[in-house]
Amino acid sequence: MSSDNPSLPATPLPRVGQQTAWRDFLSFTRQRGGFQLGLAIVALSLGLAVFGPHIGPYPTETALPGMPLQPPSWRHWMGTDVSNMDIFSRVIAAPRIDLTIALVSTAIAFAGGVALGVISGFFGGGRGVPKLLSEGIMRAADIIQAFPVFIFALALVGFRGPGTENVIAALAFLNIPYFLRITRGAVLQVRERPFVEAQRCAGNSEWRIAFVHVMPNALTPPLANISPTIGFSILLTSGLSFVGAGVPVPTPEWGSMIAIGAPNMMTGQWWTALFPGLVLGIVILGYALVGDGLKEFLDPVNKR
Amino acid sequence: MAPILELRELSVSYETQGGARAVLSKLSLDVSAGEALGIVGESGSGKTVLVRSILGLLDPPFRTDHGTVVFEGRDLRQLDEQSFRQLRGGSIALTTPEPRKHLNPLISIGRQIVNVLRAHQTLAEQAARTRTIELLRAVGIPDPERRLAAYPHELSGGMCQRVIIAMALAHQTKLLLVDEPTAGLDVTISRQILDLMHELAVSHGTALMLVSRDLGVVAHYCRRVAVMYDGRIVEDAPVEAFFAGPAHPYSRQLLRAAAASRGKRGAEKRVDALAEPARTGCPFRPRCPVAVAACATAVPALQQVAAGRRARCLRAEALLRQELAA
Amino acid sequence: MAATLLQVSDLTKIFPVGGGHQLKAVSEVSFTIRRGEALALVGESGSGKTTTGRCLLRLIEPTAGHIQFDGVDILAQTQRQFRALRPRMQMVFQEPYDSLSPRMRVGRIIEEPLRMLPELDAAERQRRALEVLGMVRLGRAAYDRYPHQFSAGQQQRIGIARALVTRPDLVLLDEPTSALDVSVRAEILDLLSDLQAELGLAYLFISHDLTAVRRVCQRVAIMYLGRIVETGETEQIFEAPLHPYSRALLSSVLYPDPASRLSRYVLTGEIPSPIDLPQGCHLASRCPMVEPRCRSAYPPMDRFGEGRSVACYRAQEMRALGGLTTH
Amino acid sequence: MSSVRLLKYASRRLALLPVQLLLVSLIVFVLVRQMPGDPTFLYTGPFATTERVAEVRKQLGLDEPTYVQYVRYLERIAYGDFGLSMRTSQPVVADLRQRLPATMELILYAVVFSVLIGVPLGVYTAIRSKGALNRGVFVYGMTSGALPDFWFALVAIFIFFYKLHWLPGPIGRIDLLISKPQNISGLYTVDALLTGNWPALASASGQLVLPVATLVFIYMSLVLKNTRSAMEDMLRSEFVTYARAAGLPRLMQWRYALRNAMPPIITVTGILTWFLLGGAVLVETVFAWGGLGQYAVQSVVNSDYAALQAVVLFSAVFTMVIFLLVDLAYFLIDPRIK
Repeated sequence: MSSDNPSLPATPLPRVGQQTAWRDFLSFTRQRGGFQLGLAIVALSLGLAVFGPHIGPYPTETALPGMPLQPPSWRHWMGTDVSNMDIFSRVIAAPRIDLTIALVSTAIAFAGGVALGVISGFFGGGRGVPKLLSEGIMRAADIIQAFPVFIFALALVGFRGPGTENVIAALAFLNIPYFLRITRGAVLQVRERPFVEAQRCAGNSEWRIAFVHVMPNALTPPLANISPTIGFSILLTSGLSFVGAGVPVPTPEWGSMIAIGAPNMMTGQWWTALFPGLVLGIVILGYALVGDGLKEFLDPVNKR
Repeated sequence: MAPILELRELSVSYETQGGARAVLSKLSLDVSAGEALGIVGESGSGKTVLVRSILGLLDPPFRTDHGTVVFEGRDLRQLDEQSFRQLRGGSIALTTPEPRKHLNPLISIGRQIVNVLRAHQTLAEQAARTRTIELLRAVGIPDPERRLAAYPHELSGGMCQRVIIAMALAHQTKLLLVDEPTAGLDVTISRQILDLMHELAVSHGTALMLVSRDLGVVAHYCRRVAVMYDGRIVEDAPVEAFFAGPAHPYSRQLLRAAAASRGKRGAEKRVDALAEPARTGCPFRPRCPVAVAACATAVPALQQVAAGRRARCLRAEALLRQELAA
Repeated sequence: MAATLLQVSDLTKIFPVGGGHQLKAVSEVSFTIRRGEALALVGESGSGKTTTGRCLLRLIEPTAGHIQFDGVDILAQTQRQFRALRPRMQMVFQEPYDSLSPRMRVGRIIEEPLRMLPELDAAERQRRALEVLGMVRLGRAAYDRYPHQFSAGQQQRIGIARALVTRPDLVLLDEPTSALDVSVRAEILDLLSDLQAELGLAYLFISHDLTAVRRVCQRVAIMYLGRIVETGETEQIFEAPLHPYSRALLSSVLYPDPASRLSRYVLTGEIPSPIDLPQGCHLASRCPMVEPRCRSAYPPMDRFGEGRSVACYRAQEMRALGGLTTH
Repeated sequence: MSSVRLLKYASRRLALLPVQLLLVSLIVFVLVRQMPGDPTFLYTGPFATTERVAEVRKQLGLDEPTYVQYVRYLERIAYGDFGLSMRTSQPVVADLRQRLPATMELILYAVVFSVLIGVPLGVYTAIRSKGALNRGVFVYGMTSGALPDFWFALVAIFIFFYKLHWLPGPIGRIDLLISKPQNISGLYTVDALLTGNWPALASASGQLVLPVATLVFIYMSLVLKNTRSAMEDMLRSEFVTYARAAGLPRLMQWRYALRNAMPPIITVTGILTWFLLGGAVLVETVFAWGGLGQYAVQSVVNSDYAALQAVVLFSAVFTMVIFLLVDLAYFLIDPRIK
């Protein structure tokens, strides 16, 4: 075993139960500033999704009296937009819709992608109906991924009409092949490991082996990709809303706020689009950081 | 004969998050010119790290903390990168286990050998090609002219090992480090490879340092054997004397384990063969059937126990006497 | 003489490899295992020994042939019917860690095969699991732990415990020590020998490690490119093999004793590709004893004394070469 | 010898293309049928008589079974008939032909610069795994992936156009006062260069800077990160370690590693192009670029279904061609592929 690479003496350290896993996680987190930052951002974004629309100083969907396009001040921390709506209140209210879309669509994509990934990975190379199923799933995924993501999302929403449900459906649909591939890749590796054959010797049926024995061991990669996918979905939602194909105005949503502010950027009212985009970027960064951290934490190679 | 390689108190550690862990502990060893030395050890004994540290190939998290590696009078650890590079693949060469993984998969084997030749001497392309064909023929690859264009995936494991040997012996190699020569090869093929390696080494006057977990290989292809346990040499003896009766209890366990028949266990104390090395005292103590209280106090020194034999055990002489009596 | 437990006749497995080519991994392999007997299936890569083993447990469906287990033709059964026999035929795998479900506790891993015996209740399953843990010299404490908390040798013992929990008649040992270090390997081999004697188990021991085979098995079958070339009592074959391939293989073994010099018997070249093998003896291209008839038809298995068979036209002449050991 | 091998492989790979096209067209066909309500009303208006509706349905072929409609649809696209755009009242094909070069010019420059900067930077940071540049690249990699490209474009416009006046504003591909270069390839910079039309070249280049810089900044990290990790893997590989043990010079070790890192780098370049086709949609919108992306957006906003359908179909075909090229390049590099 030590033949190909100099390696450490294999010392199986005692690691019992959940408590140690939790302690491992804490000590891992303590050593990584980026991961901590990511967790903080994610927590904050989730908090705002729940409370954001209620804690802002001004209403989020109605114009205030007075001059529009006020620059940032003590009264309006991020200024006001062309309809004289308070940008700060709207920016912190936006996670409600953006995160709902991202979380729901990612959850659907995860469930669908993992299930299909297990089937296509485990039964690929077999025979009969399961093999056909597996092949069919893969071909379908190939074809869906032949379309550039944003264009396909745009088209889905374009044909079905704008609206939150349609954005969720589009994102879920687009992300299924992604989780499918990740899961399938992991399943293809796990299925070659001898414990699968051992389960056959133990009299398990193929479906039971696939979902009871193989799937739990193939979940790490798709789990680690949940967080970045949420970030990516937020990005896509804002992009769709930016061109008017996503969340309709005046619902506070980062992409549509940037769209509202876009013309003002060329005439010098920089705060209109800058702040929503900056917050959007920070939130996505947070989800990416959490994803990277989890990937590293869950990767057995990095353990010790 | 004067040694060409002298390791003195070589210490290598592995950096982990929980602090450094010793992989080699003050390891001292000589290899004489033209001799065949076998290094035996199990996983984690540090034998592969030993090979890599001689060639200066250890990257972080491995770190050489201490000691000297003197080759032909020069301390390799003080050598600049350029001179060391000339030495690698020149005077000191390496053969690896799982040869196919160690060849560049996207370049033809002819080109790879030519690259090695030209890294060490100024050689025109045509001359390098001619020399490559000679080398391939010398290592018994049939139809070498045609094989120049072959890629590693088109060759069997045995053929890839021959290519590696051809590269290793392309120059005036003084010392050939052979890492696990039989890993990943079938029985009949590995025997062919060992014969070839042995033959070439003898005809070139090359010293062999053969690292293996297989005691059979060492018994048949080496003159001297050094046993490693937990980063240390625990026994160093001529092959005949060693296999007739080892002086260290670990060597005795290894030998008994490798035998084709079970043998009698005798009245020996039952011990846990899987126990971890001890952190204080003699590291082998938890697995040792003949340990005494004194073994817990300090790591025993590697002492002369008979002519040309050293062992790191307080009870070595007692063991040897018993063995000789039996 | 004990009763026949397993009888394999003319077992053949062909894999299509595309382009109309065939890989005949196993061709017309026949052998028997008696109750309580350990038979070794020995060969180099491509010999078909692993495929043969997989076919016996129907992890791979053979192309042709018959397998009788305790009088039952198992190939005539559906996979569902065969499940009733599975508890009596179990398997130990090569990679100790990888053959255990990493996210299950040892107790659950060992009890998993007992799902096939629905008459056992939870308490009885646990009792059985603890019993086999004891047999493989792991304590009760192992029951609640995870596989990664054990060393490779201990993991392999867990694998053995799992194979024994259904109280099988036959255990297939697939290179059980190849991934282990020398001293651990000896532990496992000795444990396997002890268990065989205690429980009256029959083993099919698949291995390329010839010293391990010699240490454990009473009989040996040597395979080359999908065919059994020689079978017989272990010591007989190791002392004086009669097939040129067996002789070359066994004379390549390096015993850990510098004084043991075997008379070398060297074949030319390397093992050819197992795809589209020509008719005739598979060794013909490498054999120093080759004759024209070797290339036209595969030699039949001829009997040479009690339990000894060799598939070589010139086995008689091989006998004249005498034993392998020279002093 | 090797060209025969390539031809064989290429023809086998090309044979897949029709099947893929068929499936893609099927998806688009299904997509179009996602439209809420009856498309007939788009043509008749909401207050048409029942007879009128039936007549239009018949004209549109909507009274026939679905599979017949699909076959009709295939026939039409086989003849390049994508219908009329309701917004421009032109045949969709003519619209596409007009707008395609704009998008291609944008993507071409973005790919070229991403590779020219990303690959060397990735290789360098893999070899030198410490230092300020490495930390900078790490931070860049994290942030660039998180920022929305359309927002980045707006901020860039604010800084370089509004504040600094260094670069022209978002008014399309060329200054309104400068005449377009003679149409040869459709790429303004190339055509201007070929015809020696220097004012057009200067203006077209200037207009390109911000959109291309935006795309490169946002999407180059894909190339950079993948190059670095592929290169790191290869530098750690057994064969590079062995090359070191055999005394090959550093440069040669790096060449061994880079050559083996090429397949993933080529793949990621393909993925980058695929991504850029999507990314260009938003950036084009910001810069009023007048390319395919902006056309797609306008089609969505104006419910111009014929146009939208054609863009989607084209983008998929474009992707398939890109990945076909990636496969061929892969094949040329790796002798192990049969």
